[in-house]
Amino acid sequence: MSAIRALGPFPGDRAGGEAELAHTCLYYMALMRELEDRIERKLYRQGKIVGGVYVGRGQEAIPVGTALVAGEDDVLLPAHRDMAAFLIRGIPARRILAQYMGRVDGPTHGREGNMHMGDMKLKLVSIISALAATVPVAAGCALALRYQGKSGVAFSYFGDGATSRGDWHEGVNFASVQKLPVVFICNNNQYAYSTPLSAQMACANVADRGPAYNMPAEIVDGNDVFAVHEATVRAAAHARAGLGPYLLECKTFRMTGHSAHDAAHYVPTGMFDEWGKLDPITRCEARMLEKGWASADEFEPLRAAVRQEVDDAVAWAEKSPYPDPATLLDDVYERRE
Amino acid sequence: MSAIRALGPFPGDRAGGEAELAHTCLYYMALMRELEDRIERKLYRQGKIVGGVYVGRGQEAIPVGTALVAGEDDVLLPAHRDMAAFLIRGIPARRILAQYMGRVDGPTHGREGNMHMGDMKLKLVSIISALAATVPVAAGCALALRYQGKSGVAFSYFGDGATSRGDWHEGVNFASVQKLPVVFICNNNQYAYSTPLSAQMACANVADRGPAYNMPAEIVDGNDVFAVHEATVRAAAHARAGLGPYLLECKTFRMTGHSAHDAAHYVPTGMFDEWGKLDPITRCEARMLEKGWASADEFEPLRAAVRQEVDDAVAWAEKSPYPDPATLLDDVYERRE
Amino acid sequence: MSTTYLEAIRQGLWEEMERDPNVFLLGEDIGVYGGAFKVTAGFFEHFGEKRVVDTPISEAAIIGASIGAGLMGLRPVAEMQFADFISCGFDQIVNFAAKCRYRWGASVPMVVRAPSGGGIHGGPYHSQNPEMWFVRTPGLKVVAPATAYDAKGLIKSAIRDNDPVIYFEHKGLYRRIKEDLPAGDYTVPIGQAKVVREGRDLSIITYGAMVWVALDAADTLAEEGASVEVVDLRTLLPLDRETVCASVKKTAKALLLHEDTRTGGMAGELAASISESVFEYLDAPILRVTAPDTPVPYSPPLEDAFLPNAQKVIEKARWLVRY
Amino acid sequence: MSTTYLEAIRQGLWEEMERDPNVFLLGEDIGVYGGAFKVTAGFFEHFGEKRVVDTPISEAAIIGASIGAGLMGLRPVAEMQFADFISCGFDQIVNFAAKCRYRWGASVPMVVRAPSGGGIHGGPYHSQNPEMWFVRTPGLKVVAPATAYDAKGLIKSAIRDNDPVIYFEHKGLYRRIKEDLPAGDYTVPIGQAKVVREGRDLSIITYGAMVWVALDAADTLAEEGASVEVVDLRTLLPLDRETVCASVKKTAKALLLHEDTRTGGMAGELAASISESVFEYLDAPILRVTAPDTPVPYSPPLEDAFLPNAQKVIEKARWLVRY
Ligand SMILES: Cc1ncc(C[n+]2csc(CCOP(=O)(O)OP(=O)(O)O)c2C)c(N)n1
Ligand SMILES: Cc1ncc(C[n+]2csc(CCOP(=O)(O)OP(=O)(O)O)c2C)c(N)n1
Ligand SMILES: [Mg+2]
Ligand SMILES: [Mg+2]
Repeated sequence: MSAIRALGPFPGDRAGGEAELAHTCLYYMALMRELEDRIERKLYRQGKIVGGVYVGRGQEAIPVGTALVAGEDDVLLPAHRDMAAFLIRGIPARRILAQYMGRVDGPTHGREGNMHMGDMKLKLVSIISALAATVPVAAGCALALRYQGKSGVAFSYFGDGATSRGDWHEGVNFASVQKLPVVFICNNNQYAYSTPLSAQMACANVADRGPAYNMPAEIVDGNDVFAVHEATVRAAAHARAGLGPYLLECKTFRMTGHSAHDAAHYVPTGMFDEWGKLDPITRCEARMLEKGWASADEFEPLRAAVRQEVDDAVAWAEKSPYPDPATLLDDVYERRE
Repeated sequence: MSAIRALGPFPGDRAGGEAELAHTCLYYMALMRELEDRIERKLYRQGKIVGGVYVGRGQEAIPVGTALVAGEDDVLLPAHRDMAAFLIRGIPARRILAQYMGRVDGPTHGREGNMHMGDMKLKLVSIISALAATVPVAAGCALALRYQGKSGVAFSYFGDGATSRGDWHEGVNFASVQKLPVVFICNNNQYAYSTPLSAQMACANVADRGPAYNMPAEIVDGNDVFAVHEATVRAAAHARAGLGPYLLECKTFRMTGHSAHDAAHYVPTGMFDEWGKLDPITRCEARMLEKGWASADEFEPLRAAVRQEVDDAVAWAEKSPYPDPATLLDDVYERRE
Repeated sequence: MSTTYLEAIRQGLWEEMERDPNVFLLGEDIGVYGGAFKVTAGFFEHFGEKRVVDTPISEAAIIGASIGAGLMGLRPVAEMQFADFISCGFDQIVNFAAKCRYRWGASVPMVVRAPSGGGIHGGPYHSQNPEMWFVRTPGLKVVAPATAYDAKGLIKSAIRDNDPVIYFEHKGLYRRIKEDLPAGDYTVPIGQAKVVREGRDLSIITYGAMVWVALDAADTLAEEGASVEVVDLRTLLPLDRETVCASVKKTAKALLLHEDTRTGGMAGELAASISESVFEYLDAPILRVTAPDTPVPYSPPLEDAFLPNAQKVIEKARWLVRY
Repeated sequence: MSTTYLEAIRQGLWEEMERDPNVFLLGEDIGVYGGAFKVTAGFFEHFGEKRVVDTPISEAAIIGASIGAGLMGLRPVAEMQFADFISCGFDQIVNFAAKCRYRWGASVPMVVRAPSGGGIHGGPYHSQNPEMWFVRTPGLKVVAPATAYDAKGLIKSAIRDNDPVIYFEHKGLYRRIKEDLPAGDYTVPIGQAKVVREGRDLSIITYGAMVWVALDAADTLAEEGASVEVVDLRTLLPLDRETVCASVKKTAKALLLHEDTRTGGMAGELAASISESVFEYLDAPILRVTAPDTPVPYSPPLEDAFLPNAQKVIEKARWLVRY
């Protein structure tokens, strides 16, 4: 097997054995890690990233384990620490980097920054900054899928903090009343910016909110990509069967500050160490060895290949020009001939 | 004991035996019924009410059983079928009628209509139309009470339908995270305008939403004023003790259309009959007889006195002039000398 | 057969639903009940629950779900029970729907119907004209028909448009105005104002229910010998500055009229457009007749004083004509 | 000792909290963390959790709770992490807070701090200037200081005001501008514009960060012999029409400048006020320099093209001066 397991936009539609899946998971987690490390620790510090930077370090298993389940009929609405969802869905690293650098070859041609990107051809809906705003939108996508007689499911991503927003409640309630095919995917990384869970919600788990919507809600080890993948398969099957939405609460930890300029002094010392031991990439590799899906000498070449991929992508993105200011006024409305 | 049990604004601060309480409950339920009947069935049809009319027929036990618990430090935020809360808090029927007729002697001097009235001297916050908007406001009132070192509680009223709104979720969540002294009072009358519960929420009870906020949630027979009162005492004590908010779901039924112009054709026949048998006033009287708190011959004089009170109030309100258009521009901002 | 404004909207919706299976409706009490104003009465029975979706009381979800459905290629038409409640789903409109195309090239065909306007003793929360929240938001289209003809033609155009459209329908016009409508399918283009009465001495620029007030005033003024032109904007965004400026160029005087409150109202945008483009042609100050800067009061004498009417228009118009 | 704009806000908040125990702060990450922009750094330590309340991510609850606390006699100051998210608590502001006094005589003293404005490469959701949503809503007060002096004086006035105040603080000014502030307590009255540079040939009316752009432009124009007056509105609602009109009366020419997008922007209201009140004094069209009608783009060349700057002002000003 080659070290690179990129699958193109709709991996969920393909079959593949356990070992193959594991390699694919590992590849995307490693790519997300490398890409975000490069952005946050290198390009940002070099002043090459134009705006803010938010990464999903330590949380890679969540976008990878979920997005790999999604097929062509499914719609993804990722949040701001779900970089792998964009990669898996088919936006290449080089174009993502161009976006971060404000270049014309970013998916939004410089109009938007960082992970604010989407492409309806890939059934990938762009995040907006207002947290949880995509939750009712996901319900609408799911409604459309059912309306169109498709078996697709909407994957709606958000963090623990976003569940405090009114839009979250309205969207989840609407989906549950209408029994819409939505998989709600919460990355519970225990912080929202500097705000710990206990100042965000009075219940212990986001999953404790399931009963309010008569919706199955499952707590998942968010640092175990296989657990996330399995739970997502289960959740998507439920939704696809017309049984209504399903909530996955993936427990994890944000192994960085909120953004590149936040040193996270408010996080009790020790938490980073403790969660560092649960790193999803290391755990994935360990499982692969244990199951005999890979041999130890395969990992370094993979890492090298991923580094190379990101090196190339950076070089490509840096060559991309800035957008022409003459395009400033385009596309506020549909162009009419 | 006199037939009329009006208590002035802060009944919750006073002691009083069971029998006295029962008489008070009965009086306010009868007064609310008579007043709203007059408004909806007479004055509205006579064209004397300027705008829309929404009544709480059949639901009287809820505002009565709750508001009688509230003392001077407590703040009430009634919803649109809680007429008795205004009466109990000290706004007389005649001024309420003046409000419905758009007269200058209404509490808002003609600026507002129907049950849109409040008075911070009475710790009574005006509803706004946007459903559930008062829920976060109630949390803010409760925060202020704690801030000021008072033992008061905020009584936050809403219907089943209002719980679908984002503001409801945000307000309840904020109150629960902050452990604020709020009693949330839901009149679950099973419809929101024409929308039955099943199209409003996927869970069976509003109380099923309690765990989402780690908040005790109790289902109460909303047509039994004594049950409502007892539960409110319990809930208020919980909140006052600093244990956080408490949800009372008072099951009841709206014995009218949504508003005076709605014939409620969408309600299955039989429901009105079925719930008519559970009329809170009849049940209160029956209990009073059973407990020996009243004799059968006391009720007709009470009803007559209430009718007289409303007759007088109507006459008074009809004499009240319309507001002077010259006042149109006043009070958008504080007047500065 | 004369058709009311309300019936015109109904017809437009019905015909579009017949024409295009992707068109569907969602909102509170629009299905079984037929809508608070009965605009969708009979739709549920005819088109079924798939295409007429009763929602919970969740304006943000109604609008958010419309965005999602629009992104997926459907053509949702969302009803706000009253325009006043659009503020409850505000972020979804101004930050999500309005910006999708510019930000990431995604089309969001959707219509939000917003029954607006006063004169029905609805008080502060059932009478507002909140169009300016949207007119100041690039990426949205905003229409406000005054006639049954335009109501039908614009709802059709709004549904066929590939950008999000806020459709303000004036509650006070629902059953008050009627006209004969053409038999077949027709549309009214978004973005085109209309000179609804020609004149030489003064242009009244207005929209929505105030068009009728302007026409009334023009009748009276005509008896006095003043020839008043009335421009009905019909679309507020994108604004047809050409038609407005052409009219002012011709008459040299402009009176701006709206039911919305004054400060930050549509009249400001019109005054700016006029004074930057056709200043040289102006023979008089640009005047405004609008509601004053207060919430909409409930009691009839207060609301009457609040609302613009023909008398208030006539007074300012006379002054302008004589100027 | 020179004080930055950010530090001036901080000082104003701090002094008001020392002065009045009813003043308290609430918002996301304002306590332990000290706020996204560190405006409230150190407050939690000094004033404690009672008076510096970290909230869940719930803008409607933050604003709603502020209303409740204000009704009860406290003086809440709510922070929006970015002005852009104020749309998430919109209904509470425009329908609840704004209308309490008029509707039922209740005072709602509260301040919503809204860090706004572009030029920081924040993209569409961290750069907006949403003041017009509020300027069109009677019952609100809206301020937008341009200087450190006004930032401090206006936050104090806003806190002491008995009506709800939306306080727009421009992120681009936070650390960019400084000045020496007077030692003692002072306030800047809400509702008063200020002529920040006197001139004879042209009035530039503006506010917020654009005041600095106008002053820059005026410097260059002075070298060319044109005498430009700059009016800083400071308060957008209630609008100080007197100062604006007096300036235009004097110079006979008006250039309206704002960072917000054009259509439905503040310039419209100003143009209407000027052309209805001092039309006879005008010697030239009223021109606008504003951002164009698009979302705020992210990439530097696009954002630079989007934002008004001295060059754009100078070009229009030259034309007006020569007119
Ligand atoms: C409505 C809204 N309020 C505030 C913010 C600012 N903000 C951006 S991310 C964030 C924290 C989000 O926490 P969570 O949902 O747990 O996601 P995480 O960042 O932890 O993955 C905040 C407060 C925002 N984007 N939207
Ligand atoms: C945000 C909002 N949307 C819609 C409405 C219109 N409306 C008024 S009352 C009502 C039904 C309310 O139902 P519920 O909360 O159950 O209270 P009930 O009338 O049954 O007592 C609706 C939809 C509103 N007032 N506010
Ligand atoms: Mg989080
Ligand atoms: Mg109900």
